[in-house]
Amino acid sequence: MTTTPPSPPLATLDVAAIRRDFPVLSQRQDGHRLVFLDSAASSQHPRQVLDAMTSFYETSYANVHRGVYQLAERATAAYEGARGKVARFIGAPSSNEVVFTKNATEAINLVAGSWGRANLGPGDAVVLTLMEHHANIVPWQMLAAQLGFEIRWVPLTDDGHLDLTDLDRLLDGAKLFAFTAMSNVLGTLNPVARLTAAAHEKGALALVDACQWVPHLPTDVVAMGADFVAFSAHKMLGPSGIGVLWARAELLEAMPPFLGGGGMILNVTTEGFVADAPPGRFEAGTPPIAEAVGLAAAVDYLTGLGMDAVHRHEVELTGYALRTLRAEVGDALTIYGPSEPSERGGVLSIALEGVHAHDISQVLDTQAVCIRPGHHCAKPLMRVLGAPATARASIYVYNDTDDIDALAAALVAARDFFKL
Amino acid sequence: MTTTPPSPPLATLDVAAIRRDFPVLSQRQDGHRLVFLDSAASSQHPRQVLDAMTSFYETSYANVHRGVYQLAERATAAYEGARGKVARFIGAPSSNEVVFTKNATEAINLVAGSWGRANLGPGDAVVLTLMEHHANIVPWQMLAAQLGFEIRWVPLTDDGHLDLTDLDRLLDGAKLFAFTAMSNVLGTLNPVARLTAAAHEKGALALVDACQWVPHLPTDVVAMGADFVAFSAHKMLGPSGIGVLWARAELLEAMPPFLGGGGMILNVTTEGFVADAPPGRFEAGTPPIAEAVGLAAAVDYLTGLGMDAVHRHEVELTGYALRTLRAEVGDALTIYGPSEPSERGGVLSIALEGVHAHDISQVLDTQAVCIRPGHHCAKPLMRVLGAPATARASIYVYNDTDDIDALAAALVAARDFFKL
Amino acid sequence: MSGLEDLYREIILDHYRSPRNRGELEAPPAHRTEGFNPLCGDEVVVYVMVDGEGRIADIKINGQGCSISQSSASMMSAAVKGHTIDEARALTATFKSMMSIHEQDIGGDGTEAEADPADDVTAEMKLGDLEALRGVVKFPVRIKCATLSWNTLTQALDEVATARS
Amino acid sequence: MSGLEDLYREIILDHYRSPRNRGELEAPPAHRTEGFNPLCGDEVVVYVMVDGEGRIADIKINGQGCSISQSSASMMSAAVKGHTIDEARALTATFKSMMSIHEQDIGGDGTEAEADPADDVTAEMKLGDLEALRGVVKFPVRIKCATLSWNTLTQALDEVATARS
Ligand SMILES: Cc1ncc(COP(=O)(O)O)c(C=O)c1O
Ligand SMILES: Cc1ncc(COP(=O)(O)O)c(C=O)c1O
Repeated sequence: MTTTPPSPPLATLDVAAIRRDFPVLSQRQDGHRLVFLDSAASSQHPRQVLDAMTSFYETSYANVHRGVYQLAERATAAYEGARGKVARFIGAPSSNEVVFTKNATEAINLVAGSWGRANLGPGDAVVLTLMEHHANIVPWQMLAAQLGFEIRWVPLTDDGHLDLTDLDRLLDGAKLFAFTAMSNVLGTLNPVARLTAAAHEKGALALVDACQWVPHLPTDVVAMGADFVAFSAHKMLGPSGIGVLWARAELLEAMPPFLGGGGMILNVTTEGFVADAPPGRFEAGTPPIAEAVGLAAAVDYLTGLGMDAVHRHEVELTGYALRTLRAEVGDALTIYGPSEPSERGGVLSIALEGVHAHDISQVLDTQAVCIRPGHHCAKPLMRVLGAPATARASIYVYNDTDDIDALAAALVAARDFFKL
Repeated sequence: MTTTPPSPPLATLDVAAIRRDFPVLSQRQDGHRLVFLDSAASSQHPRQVLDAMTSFYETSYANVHRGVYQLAERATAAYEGARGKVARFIGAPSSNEVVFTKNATEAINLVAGSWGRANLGPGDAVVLTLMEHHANIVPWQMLAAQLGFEIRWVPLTDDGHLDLTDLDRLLDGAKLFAFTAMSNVLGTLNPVARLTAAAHEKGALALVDACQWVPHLPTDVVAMGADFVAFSAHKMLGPSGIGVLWARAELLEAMPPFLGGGGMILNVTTEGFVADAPPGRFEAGTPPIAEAVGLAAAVDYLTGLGMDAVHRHEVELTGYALRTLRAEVGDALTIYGPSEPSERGGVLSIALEGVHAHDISQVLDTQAVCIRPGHHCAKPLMRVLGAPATARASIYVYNDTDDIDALAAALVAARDFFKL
Repeated sequence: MSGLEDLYREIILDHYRSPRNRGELEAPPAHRTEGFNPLCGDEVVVYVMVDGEGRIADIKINGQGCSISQSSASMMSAAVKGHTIDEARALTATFKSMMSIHEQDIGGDGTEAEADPADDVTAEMKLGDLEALRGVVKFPVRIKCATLSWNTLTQALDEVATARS
Repeated sequence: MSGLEDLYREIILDHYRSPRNRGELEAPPAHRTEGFNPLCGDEVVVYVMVDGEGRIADIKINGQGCSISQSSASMMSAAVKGHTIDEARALTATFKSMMSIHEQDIGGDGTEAEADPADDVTAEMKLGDLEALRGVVKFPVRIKCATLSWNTLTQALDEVATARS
């Protein structure tokens, strides 16, 4: 009954067109179409990203920041331009809040080694969850062993959500709440803004491991209410070798350097050094220059698709996968994590009764179905699940229902091969 | 008078053929041939390196170590194959002694943060030289501020060599001697084996910053007598985003982890973690996978040229440059460092009386001559030289006498522009 | 399915479904050692009871893992039980040689150099059923699965030797 | 040489060769502040003597740097000497606006949006000779050279203000 014209239909992904952008997907393996379902470990690369890096190397490569000549100027502009692009992509108020690291793991270690070493000590607590990736566990354990603070763990509910019943008590006296925005094993999407608010209420800072979020959903670090956000380029169509730490400007400004070397100083004498302002302060040595260019191209590519559309595509395909696998593979199948597709990202951790994840994956490989078996760098979570390993299929922009059908067929074949 | 056939003439570089491998060098800038003389900051890339990375991304990319499917197997084999190639290139007894880092700076920080934090304390000393790059200064200053050990400095002679007169006294009671194999400002080649032996005699370990050595001379870490060796891919025709730490196996095995995360553990529980063996222990998170492939291709390329031939080419071209610049530019010119070409690598730090390095570089850019002005991340050395900045021209496999002639002509133009 | 039969021989699946010497021993007097495959999360626990003459009087295997790691552990336990530590070490060497044939071949001409490794040492111990695991070398990622229990046994025997000396 | 004349105007080279207000002031009573350009190693030392009425009674510049940083410092010293702190700050804002025109343009359509920034504040202070530095914006790397002394002056004035309050 409205007189405004109907809004255009929601954009969805044209997966067939997307697939043509990914050279790796045109391969056949033993006659099979390559079914790549391991993007949660690392995603593939569109031609646009590869071309951006190659053409950068062929026309504009030089070390950044210190050169006057035109190649060096172009390289610096490309590198800093990438910083600006990433900042806009995640809703960062300023590109000076974006620090390039080698991966998300270094980003979290940076927070631990710089902010943590300066602010944590005996009597303090850092709160983690039982669904964290080792990248958001081990740095805190290493530091706790040195500084003597306590680590507390938010438990899980049976259906793979965080159990927030005791959150306020766990946060009492904590200085940091570090949690993943989305589980890389269960797919669970956590209520990020609610968790950061709970941390702030107790005077703690909030670190969000957004490795599985930024590639898949629209990201706004301000709306998240985060103090620190970490993610990697290689899970969002970008190259290996570069990750991102975003942090609020005031925090970065107060933090001591993490690694020392060229590019992070104002002055060095035999007596000592004066550190530069952020983000340079945290980028010691020659940074991942071409990798930043590749990441910027990946950001452009994803922006072109629209992160809303990406998310919608994944929710739909996840729903299709949940239905198809249950129908095809039958009772031998367990899928961990929330059963409602809208509560989860496109990560399906699977168990097939009597067949180990490693063996599932081996059989699937003969059908060119690429999934990942193992603990997915989340051993505390595996212990909660009571599974030494799961077989994880994870989807992204280039996956379609054919991929899911191939997965289902391969799982059936695996079940039958092991004569269950 | 010998009856054996004459040995073949010493292989030298076919620079014209090499230049055709480097797409960036075919560019023209404002009608000028691009004269790239900034390889000491970062070198350019042959097609072979770019192709290796692109084709890896297009056919074999996946995260390493944790996958069973064929892409992941190929990726792991390529990554570990790169480790083996690098090990052979530097004469490492085992590829397990090669740790991939994000750059040389991280490699040195790794030694400081792992070995240093575990072994240094009040009363200890670390010996550096006054020609170190900030990458081999600031990590030690940061750690000294935390742990309270002393830093001592090996001084320089007037002609830009290390002054070893008091070395034994400086090494007394030291636990580490960390020095550069070649100065990135003066070009001075240091007597590495003699320095490591001096360190060992006093019970100190020896860390060699080989950033300017590995790309330019044959390297044998065992003959060097080094305990730790650090260098970066991006100065040896390889990509940005990857560096190398080599260390003796026994040292690595005794060292605690540096960064924590996935890929460096045997087990993680809520109580703590068990670290994996080297080199995995020191490679937390997704490593620079495609970058390792690019580095391997760079190693192949350099091996194809022959590192002896590379060195000979650079000594010859450096000699030509010293003669030409002195003859063409005249008395206004100062070239820092050893005057004997065989005592130096292809790095020429220049001063032109009355013209600041920044202005030199700006004028040279109008002639498409790319050199770097500044302190070259060696401010303590600049203080010794009494120069706030130098204009540094550095040569590599793709440079020839035409490049040197263009440099000389551009310097004359700069001198004249500023009417000296 | 292509190549899978090479990997999953019937005897392997049999040991996987019906593992021998599965369980625990009281430790002490037995010795308990844990092993991890950091890549896939497999865990193996080896319990060995070594008698006064240096003989593996009893052995039990616990933990969780894939068919390759479980069957390898099961076959290993059957093969070394009742044998001396030295014999167990010799068998371990033979087995690991078989597993690393592939690694030696990498970069080679592709032919499998099946020279019998360490004939002398292994005279008394034969691989027997363990030969079935030879197919694993064509699947490099799985070699670590097959060798996990052997590495853990080696560590256990080292620890026993240290404790006694 | 192409474009170089835009950068190296005669007046710039004149200030470079004959810098005004070069030297030191005794500190205290003057205030001394150091600035670094981490990229190229340029160092500038600004000495300011602020009188009771908030006027920059004297200013001296020391340090080492390229023609752009040295001439900018020299012109700056001449422009602010005898003026109030507020006037100096206003001039700094005007100068930095001129320098950042280029940054605003990055990613834009390339036309230089030369809207006069902050007309009101700068009514009393004119850039004058400093206009000669406008060409620097075409050489983005050099902008930091041109602004080094200004940032250092700002820091010095901030420190003076803090010390007095
Ligand atoms: C002698 C020396 N050491 C260390 C470095 C630091 O290398 P990177 O920036 O790749 O970490 C460099 C190069 O910048 C160098 O020349
Ligand atoms: C949730 C989560 N956190 C952290 C990481 C670590 O990322 P990276 O290996 O790129 O450092 C990953 C991916 O492996 C992840 O999924």
